[in-house]
Amino acid sequence: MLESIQELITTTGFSCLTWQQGLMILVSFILIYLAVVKEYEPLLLLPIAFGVLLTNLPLAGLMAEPEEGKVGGLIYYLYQGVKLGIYPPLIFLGVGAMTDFGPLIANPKSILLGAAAQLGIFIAFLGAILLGFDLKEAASIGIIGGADGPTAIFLTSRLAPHLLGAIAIAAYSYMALIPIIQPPIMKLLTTKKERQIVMEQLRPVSKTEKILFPIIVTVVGTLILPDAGPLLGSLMFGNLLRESGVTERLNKTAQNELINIITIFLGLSVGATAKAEVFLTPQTLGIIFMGLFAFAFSTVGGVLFGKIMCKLSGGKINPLIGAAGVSAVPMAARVVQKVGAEEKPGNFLLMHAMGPNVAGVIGSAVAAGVLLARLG
Amino acid sequence: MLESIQELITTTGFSCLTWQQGLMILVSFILIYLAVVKEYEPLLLLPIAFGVLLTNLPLAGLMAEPEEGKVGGLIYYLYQGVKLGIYPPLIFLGVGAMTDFGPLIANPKSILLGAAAQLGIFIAFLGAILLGFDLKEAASIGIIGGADGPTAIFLTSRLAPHLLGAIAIAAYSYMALIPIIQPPIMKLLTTKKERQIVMEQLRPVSKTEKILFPIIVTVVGTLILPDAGPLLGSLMFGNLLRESGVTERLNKTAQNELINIITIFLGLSVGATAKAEVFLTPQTLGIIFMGLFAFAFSTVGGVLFGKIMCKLSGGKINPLIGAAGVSAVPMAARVVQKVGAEEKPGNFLLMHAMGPNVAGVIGSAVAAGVLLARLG
Amino acid sequence: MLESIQELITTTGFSCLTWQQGLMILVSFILIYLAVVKEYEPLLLLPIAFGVLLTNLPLAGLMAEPEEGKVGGLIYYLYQGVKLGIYPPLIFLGVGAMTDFGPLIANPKSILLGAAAQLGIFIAFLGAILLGFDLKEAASIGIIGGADGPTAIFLTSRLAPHLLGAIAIAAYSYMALIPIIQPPIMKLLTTKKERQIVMEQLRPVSKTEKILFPIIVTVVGTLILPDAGPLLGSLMFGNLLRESGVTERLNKTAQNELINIITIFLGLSVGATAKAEVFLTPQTLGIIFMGLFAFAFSTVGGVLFGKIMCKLSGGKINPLIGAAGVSAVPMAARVVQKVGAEEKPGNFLLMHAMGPNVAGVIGSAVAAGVLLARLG
Amino acid sequence: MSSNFSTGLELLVMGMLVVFAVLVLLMYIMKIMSAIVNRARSEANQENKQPLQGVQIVSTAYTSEEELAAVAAVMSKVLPKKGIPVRLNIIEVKN
Amino acid sequence: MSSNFSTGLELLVMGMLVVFAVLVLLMYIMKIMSAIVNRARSEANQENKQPLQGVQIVSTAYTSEEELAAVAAVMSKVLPKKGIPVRLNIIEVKN
Amino acid sequence: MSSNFSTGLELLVMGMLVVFAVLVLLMYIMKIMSAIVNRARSEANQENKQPLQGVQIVSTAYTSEEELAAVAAVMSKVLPKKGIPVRLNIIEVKN
Ligand code: NA
Ligand code: NA
Ligand code: NA
Repeated sequence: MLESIQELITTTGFSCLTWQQGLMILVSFILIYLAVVKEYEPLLLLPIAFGVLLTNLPLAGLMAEPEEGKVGGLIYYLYQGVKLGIYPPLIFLGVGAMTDFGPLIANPKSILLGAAAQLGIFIAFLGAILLGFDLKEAASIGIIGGADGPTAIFLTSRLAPHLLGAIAIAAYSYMALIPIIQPPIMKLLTTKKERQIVMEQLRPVSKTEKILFPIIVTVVGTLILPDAGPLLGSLMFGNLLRESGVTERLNKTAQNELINIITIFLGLSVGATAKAEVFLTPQTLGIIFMGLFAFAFSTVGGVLFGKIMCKLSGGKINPLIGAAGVSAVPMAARVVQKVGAEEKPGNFLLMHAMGPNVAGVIGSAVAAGVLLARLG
Repeated sequence: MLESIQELITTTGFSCLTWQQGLMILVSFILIYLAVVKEYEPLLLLPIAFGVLLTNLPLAGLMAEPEEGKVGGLIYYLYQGVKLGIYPPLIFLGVGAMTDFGPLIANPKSILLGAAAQLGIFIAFLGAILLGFDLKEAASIGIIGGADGPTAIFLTSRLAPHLLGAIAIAAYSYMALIPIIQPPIMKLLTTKKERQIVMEQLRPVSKTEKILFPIIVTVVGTLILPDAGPLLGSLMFGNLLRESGVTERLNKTAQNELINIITIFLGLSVGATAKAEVFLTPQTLGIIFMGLFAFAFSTVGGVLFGKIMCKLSGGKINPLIGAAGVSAVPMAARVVQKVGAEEKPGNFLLMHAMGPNVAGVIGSAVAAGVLLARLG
Repeated sequence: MLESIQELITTTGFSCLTWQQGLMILVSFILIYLAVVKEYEPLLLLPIAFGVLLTNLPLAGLMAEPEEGKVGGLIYYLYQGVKLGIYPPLIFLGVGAMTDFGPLIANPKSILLGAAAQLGIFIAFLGAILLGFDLKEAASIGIIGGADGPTAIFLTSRLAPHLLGAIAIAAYSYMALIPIIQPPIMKLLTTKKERQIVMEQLRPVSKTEKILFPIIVTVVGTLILPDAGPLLGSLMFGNLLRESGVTERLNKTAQNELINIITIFLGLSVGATAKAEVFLTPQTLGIIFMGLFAFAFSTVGGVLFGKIMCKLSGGKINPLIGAAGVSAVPMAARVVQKVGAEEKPGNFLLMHAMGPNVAGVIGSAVAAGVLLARLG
Repeated sequence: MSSNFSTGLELLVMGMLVVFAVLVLLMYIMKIMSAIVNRARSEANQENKQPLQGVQIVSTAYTSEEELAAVAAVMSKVLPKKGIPVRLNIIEVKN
Repeated sequence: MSSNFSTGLELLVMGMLVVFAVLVLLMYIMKIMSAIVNRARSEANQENKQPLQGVQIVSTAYTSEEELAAVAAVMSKVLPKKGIPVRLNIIEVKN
Repeated sequence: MSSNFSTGLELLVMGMLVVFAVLVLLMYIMKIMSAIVNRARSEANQENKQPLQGVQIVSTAYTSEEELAAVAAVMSKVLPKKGIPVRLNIIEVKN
């Protein structure tokens, strides 16, 4: 009896809690705080944070691999959807169903801003190499600059799954911090006059164009860069479900229940990869640092290209909208709107920023495809 | 650097696009057109079409099998639900939850029309054998005549998975073409007088009968033909969730989110089986031809048996309702209503056609069971 | 031809229906009756009953394991989610999202009643050992006294999967019978005066407390008893999604579509484990008997501890609320309300009973953790 | 192929026979079931529960609720009003 | 079986002990947590946020919204109206 | 690492080139597509279908409907009313 109690005590989690695990539990509390109180992308950060918590409670075995005669843990099974690359495209399916590419179709040039704002990906990739990360790790870190959670998780799960937790946390945190990260850079690189530019109203976009758009992007994007296929294809399929007008049932489910279920599974299991032993390393600091770096340079890329387009268009394009090219839909576009309206009250840049904003999603998927093609 | 670009170019999809793949991409465009513009069963045909598109974009690897150290493609994993026979019964679960068998219970004789209208399955089976298909392939082709997508996919996934794409496309396309295929046959085989028969109003059906019905069908059907169990059982379970009145939550989910999610997965992955090398064969032409044949003969079977029942009942039964026995719920019943109302405005055959219509679903599942039992 | 018919007849289910299977089909009818007409926990009992029916229809093979070159049955695949311990935590995720722990937070002492009402688990465990069950089986039987379906299924799937059907049926049936089982015990163990005690109104609970609660329970519970982690963690994660206020999308999906889909899969596949050969044994009678025993002793434990708390509090606590500690949320709390209001009309015990009631869910998960830790 | 053809022919006959056998059997069981249920009901309460009257149409797969509502509205004008509640599960009729 | 019985007896005692241990610990931590939270709140803003008052009942699994609405309607008459907003998460009471 | 660095540099240049190449190509194809579609439309029916006018904003991920509705209400006052129906898919603007 006493032995039995003693045995039970030695099998409590307390008795074998390492300080590293204790620290990770604190980290999970901070993440929960950021998600719940600061509302940092809570839909993903809260499940991620809870995954971090659960995986660092010793002996609970929620991430345990199955062994001879013993089944694995719940989150281990949920994690298979990340490992096999299933969840991110399904999230993208829902994102596609939620996204209106109309502003991009109305102003095709704005797609270039979505290209330029991928700069941070490659700059941070180089930076991470300099910090000593290997190529695959560096690519996964760089993709944080794509400001696109599913893309970052997809690429990292293929190239450097041991960094998943840190990269996902960095990606979603910085996305939430866009309103703090971007404005100083935007103001630094533009003149007051540029920021006050009022843009022409966008032309209306017909239903036919909206239906053709996802098909074209799928075909062209995947033909040029096959590795971008899973992300682009699912994003565009979701969008086709939305725009076709004949599959409302599927559209509704894709952008609601399906994406919600997958989000819960994805968040929990991505968080659960952040075990103390892999998370509490200097690498994580490097990731957090380079992630910020990536976001900053993506913004720089977008705004500078915005200035070029401003010049070439004879001052018709407000360079601020380049900042929205990082994607982080629709947060970055809102930031553009806010910064623009501060300079010139009543200047409604939001719809013009949505073009680069949604283009940024495509741009990041293409950039991920390039990295996968070379390093995958 | 230049090498690197060169390497990238050789790994673009363009550089290794075969003309067959190009043709398949065109086929996918046609299917998208049929789904979106012509509204041919868009809920399934659009996902199927997109699956055809994605699978024929070279190197994208969405259907790639996992290899040593490399995960498979997204649609490869989604396809497992087809391969393992999971999706079609789950679709049937939702269909059962959406179907009111009341008109069949009110008029049990109409179930015979649902039997007669399976004629096309077996005629086309024979025809496909004559065209040189082997028995399993021929059975899968014949089942197109059941006018039931999930049944066709279920049987084909067990007997001839390499034909899945072509058979699913044929099945859903012809289902959409029912308003064109059936009326001439219906008019050819019936006299004007027969088509003008007005039928007695159906008796009301009690809740108890509706609850007992799915249980009876499951037990009797599966006891006689165990191979029909998965389809009949899940169809009837869905119907029991509907009629029991005590599981509204489950009923609602079965006929909405669950069926929608599975439809997306099923459509995409069935479409993705239609790779150029298996689709662009003379076999596909044979399938398309025999599929039409099957639909036509199922209609013939139903209408002719309707004429017999008309005679035996002393002219109380309008033989047109036999055409609804092919299932294709509720399209075929609508066609009956329309043809009937053309001959005699105000003749409301719809509810009488629903009996054979829903019976046709049961009939096809039983026919599939027979084929599975002999050839599976 | 004749041979062929003969062959088909020998492969009908009728021809090889054993009397045991016939009996099980009758059992499934009784369960359907209880679910639909008597409304015994129909959301789970109806799928379970249909699973029992399908698995006992001979040759339908819905639970067939995959063999060389032959895929398994539908329910075999659905069952993997039970076998791998995936479904019960996901159900708990939804239950957590549906549960308001406010009454427990307002009155923390009531958590002790949720501890005391686990008595039946361990008493029935001992009883089952006396009846000759081995330790793992006995533990699975005892857990019926936890009055918590997912907990019972989770533990049984790990310790004694061959008893799943019987234990799940017993657990859900007795849960539905709570209004019949508990009142006599409650009245026997309490005086009229005790039953008439009116309790003070509960204090309001702030949002912050509600958000901190699931985090605390997860950390403390899992640190002490790691084996309780999967159940407690998912229950509390669901509750955090609910209370955080920033993840409404996920909360809604967890407590609706996700739990509904999993309920269908879980019910069907748990029912399908009840094959004639494993169900029609004396063991099942033992399970049914000991299950009742477990429920009764859990009630006894709760009520007796309620009496102790009544004494210690100077008569401020109505001992009836101890009966709600068995969980079976919210049925047991309703029974308390009803019995209390019979003795003293207008006495509103419901909210006071909810504290022990939801505590009982935590208590059962902890008890399951103890059993898993020692016997798993 | 000739052996395949004879198998096909055999399955054509046998398949249709089995399909009819199962469905005829179902028909009779349905009739028996309805007879029992309705006798039990009419015995138990002859005027207690008013059964839903009249049109029993099917509301089926993939039909939008708006369409249903629209058709229901039309139907309610077409049907004889006897003051008895009529439950309509409508299939919309496309042209 | 006699060895099983002694294990069972042991687990009966130890199991109940552990269950109580965990839940007693939770009880104290809950109390501490509530004390901290409420002190912090009352310090921070003494009349700023009006907490939801009174009845804190649980709306639980598998309950139809109509039932909830119905009971809520009844409850709203029963409860003392002090002009303070009362949030009701009701459990319907079955007879 | 020096070899890694040169690979990184190469990928930086090449990656940006490819991203631009793909997106520039998309831009031109989009322009061609829109030109064809709009010419076809204007030829086919010059006043038949009135296209949705004006503001084309995106309603995006994870946005509550209430927020949308609120912003839409505000927007409808801001926009020029030309008697033409305007469809608004709004992004709410946070401060
Ligand atoms: Na981006
Ligand atoms: Na059919
Ligand atoms: Na319990």
